[in-house]
Amino acid sequence: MIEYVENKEIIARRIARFFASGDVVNLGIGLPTMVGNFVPEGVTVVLQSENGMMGLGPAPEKGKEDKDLTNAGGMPVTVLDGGCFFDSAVSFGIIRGGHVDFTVLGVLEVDQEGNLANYKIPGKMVPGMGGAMDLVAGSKKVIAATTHLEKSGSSKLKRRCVLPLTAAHEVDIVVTDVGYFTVKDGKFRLEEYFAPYTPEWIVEHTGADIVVAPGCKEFR
Amino acid sequence: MIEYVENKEIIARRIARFFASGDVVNLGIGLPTMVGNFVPEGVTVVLQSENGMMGLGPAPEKGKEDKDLTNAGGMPVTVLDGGCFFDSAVSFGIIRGGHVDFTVLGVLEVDQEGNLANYKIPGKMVPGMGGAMDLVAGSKKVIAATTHLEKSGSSKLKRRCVLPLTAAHEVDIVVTDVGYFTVKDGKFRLEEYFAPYTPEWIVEHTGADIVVAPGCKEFR
Amino acid sequence: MIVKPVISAAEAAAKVKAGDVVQLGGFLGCGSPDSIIEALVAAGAKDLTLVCNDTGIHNEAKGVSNGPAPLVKAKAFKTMIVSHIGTNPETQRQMNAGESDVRLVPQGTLAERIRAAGNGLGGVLTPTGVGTEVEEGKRKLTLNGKDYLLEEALPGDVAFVKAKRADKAGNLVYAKTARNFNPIMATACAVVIAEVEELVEIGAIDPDQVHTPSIFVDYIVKA
Amino acid sequence: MIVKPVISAAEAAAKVKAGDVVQLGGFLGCGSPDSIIEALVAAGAKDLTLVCNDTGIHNEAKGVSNGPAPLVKAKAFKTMIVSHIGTNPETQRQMNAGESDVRLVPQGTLAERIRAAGNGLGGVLTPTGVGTEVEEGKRKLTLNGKDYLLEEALPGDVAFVKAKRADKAGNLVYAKTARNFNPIMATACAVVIAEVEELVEIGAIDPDQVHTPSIFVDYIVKA
Repeated sequence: MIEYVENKEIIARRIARFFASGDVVNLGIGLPTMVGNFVPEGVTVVLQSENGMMGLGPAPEKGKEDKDLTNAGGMPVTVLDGGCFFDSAVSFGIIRGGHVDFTVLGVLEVDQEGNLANYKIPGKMVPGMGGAMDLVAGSKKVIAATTHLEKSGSSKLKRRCVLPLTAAHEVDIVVTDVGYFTVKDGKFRLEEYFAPYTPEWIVEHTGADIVVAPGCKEFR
Repeated sequence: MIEYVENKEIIARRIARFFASGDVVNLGIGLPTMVGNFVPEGVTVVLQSENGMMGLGPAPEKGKEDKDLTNAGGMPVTVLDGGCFFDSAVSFGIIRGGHVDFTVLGVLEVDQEGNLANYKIPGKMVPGMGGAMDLVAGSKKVIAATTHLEKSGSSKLKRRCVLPLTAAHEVDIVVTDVGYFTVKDGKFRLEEYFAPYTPEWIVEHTGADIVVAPGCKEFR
Repeated sequence: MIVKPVISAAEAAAKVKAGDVVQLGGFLGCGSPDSIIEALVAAGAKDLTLVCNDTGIHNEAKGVSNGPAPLVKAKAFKTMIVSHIGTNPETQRQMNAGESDVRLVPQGTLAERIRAAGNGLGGVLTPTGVGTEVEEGKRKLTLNGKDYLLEEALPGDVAFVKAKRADKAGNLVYAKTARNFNPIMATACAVVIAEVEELVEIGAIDPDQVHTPSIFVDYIVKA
Repeated sequence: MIVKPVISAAEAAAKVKAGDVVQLGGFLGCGSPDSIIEALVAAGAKDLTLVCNDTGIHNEAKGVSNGPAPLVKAKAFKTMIVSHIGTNPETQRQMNAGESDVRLVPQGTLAERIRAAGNGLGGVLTPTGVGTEVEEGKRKLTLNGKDYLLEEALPGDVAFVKAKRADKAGNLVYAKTARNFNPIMATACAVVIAEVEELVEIGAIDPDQVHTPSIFVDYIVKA
């Protein structure tokens, strides 16, 4: 009997392993931002922030904040040597033009068709899409990052999103705290599982059509 | 008996008088470029060059040419204090976006509907439109600058252009070496005449519908 | 070069008429023309349409109210055309209560619509929003087998932008991520007013390093 | 930051395959990647499609042949998509003789089509060319009573651009009017090669003053 315990760190750790040196990556607010902390040594990615910068560095020391230098969440950041700044049209030109290799976003719902919903719960919460629709439509690879189960125990991975979509058929990869999935032929495909969860447990706890990839293995 | 003698300087001199301080002006290659020499003292116009600059200055002294600083004709120029450089998309954003007050262009034919032809004589000469189509479509006021008569003695002002158009219905003002005309209600309207020519002579030597404006006077 | 008038924030605010479409630079308060926003609140601006990335951060507990948030609080906007309101619960309240009309636009589409207005384009074809609610009421075109939405130009009456530095002719240079929507809004509005931190002599800015050419700027406000 | 490979002009020329769409920065020779153009001539490049503002200045009497003119002379192009050929009689000759296919595009439309390709837009709506031969074969749309042509994105296989300065990561800064089409072409092609006059260390370029972000640049050629 495996008990589900939320674990955001494993999600961030696994996602960070997709990147190769030179990849341009946009990390969404919240859980996706954590991914930056787990990029393996020797791998140099370039972080893009849609408010208008390339070469996003770590948060500044307290007292060293620059009012003119924030990330897309409005939080103080720094810029690495070789980074640069640009306006919003250029920023989304970079995004929409396919120059971002990976975008990592949070999820309200994601479904087996690669549809993503993460900007609106009608009548309840309407933060707006911000840059998410462009990021999902434009990036080469879209990674949805989410805990596997709701507090209620129901699966965040759905047969069909019921919330308004952020984009249709654009999600390539879903990483939860139980495993890493690709979206293929209208199904989730389990590529790796994270101990203590097993493929059997994952299939049972996913509210969508799911197959276990032939080479599916444990992630270490 | 008035004899027609080509006089490009009077065209440039008259056109320069349309400008007020602060106007942004684009001058085409050739005759229009001469206009820059006649801007009245006390009037400060900003010259835009569609290859990517604002604040075009005079040609450099011999030996002071900069290979990275040319006008839209590829000739060495200088930049005035307060000028700036930009790329071709920005340059034509400025032009198409209506931020240029006056564009002054040369003419193969111009007609009483405000149509302009100046980029192509099929089968004979096809230089291409360069920036002319955008300049004519986008500038607030379009001034066509031309000698009044061809070498053959026929009028450059036509009832209807027969050459391929650079733009339809965009010309506001035509200045020739005999007078200054507006284009209104499908007719040329003589606003000023240049001695020794008289309104009668001009009407007689214009191959298009033309009226003499009520307040028409001699330009001095 | 022509020297541009330097006016007060209050004079800048007075350029706005009821019903105007006002484009406000800034991204969650970074690069917002704060002095002018304050003056607009003081002037009791009403019935405006806001075009901005967001409606600022409004957090009463923390005492934070940045970007357009003070104007939202003062109910200056009848309509808000923005990409994100998640950091301003007052905007959400006004929207849910039917007190204001909030129109959400994807951020990149917002940028292109503003740029199109400033650049004399009728609109652009973007893949963003295909298959979502953003499609509603829009023309969809297929080019080379790919679907695009036709997004129309979004011009404004007055742009308030914030720059680090201006020369007296109005050439602007922005700082870091405070650039964001400012340069594109400066192209898209009938009247453009730049709030700047530093005002330098004409000739003091390298002409290769100007972000907004002076011809776009009508007035300068010294922050 | 990742350091970009510095290659020779000959190696840059070798990145082009027969049939490629090649975008060449420069405006009547100002801001052209001349070393690479020379290497392309030496490599005997053939059957290319050229995208450029013009085909350079070619004047045998004066011994001038700049921009793409040496490549035109060498008959490297099957197709030329340009705004102006008036300064190159050899282009006119090839066109009239049916030896090459010259497609004239208004300069601002050319800029927007290239930008659209680099920015993930399907195309733009421009008023330029309405009522002229440029309309032929294009969709015309009416928005708010004004006619526009739908001009489609124009991507390329290889862009050769010329910058004043690069850092080793590939951030580019252009000089004066040598900027022209270079920054937009750098966004629009699968492979982007920058010929630069100066190569500096990463960190030596002010991040507010980068004209082309490094991510667009694949290779650097030191002129």
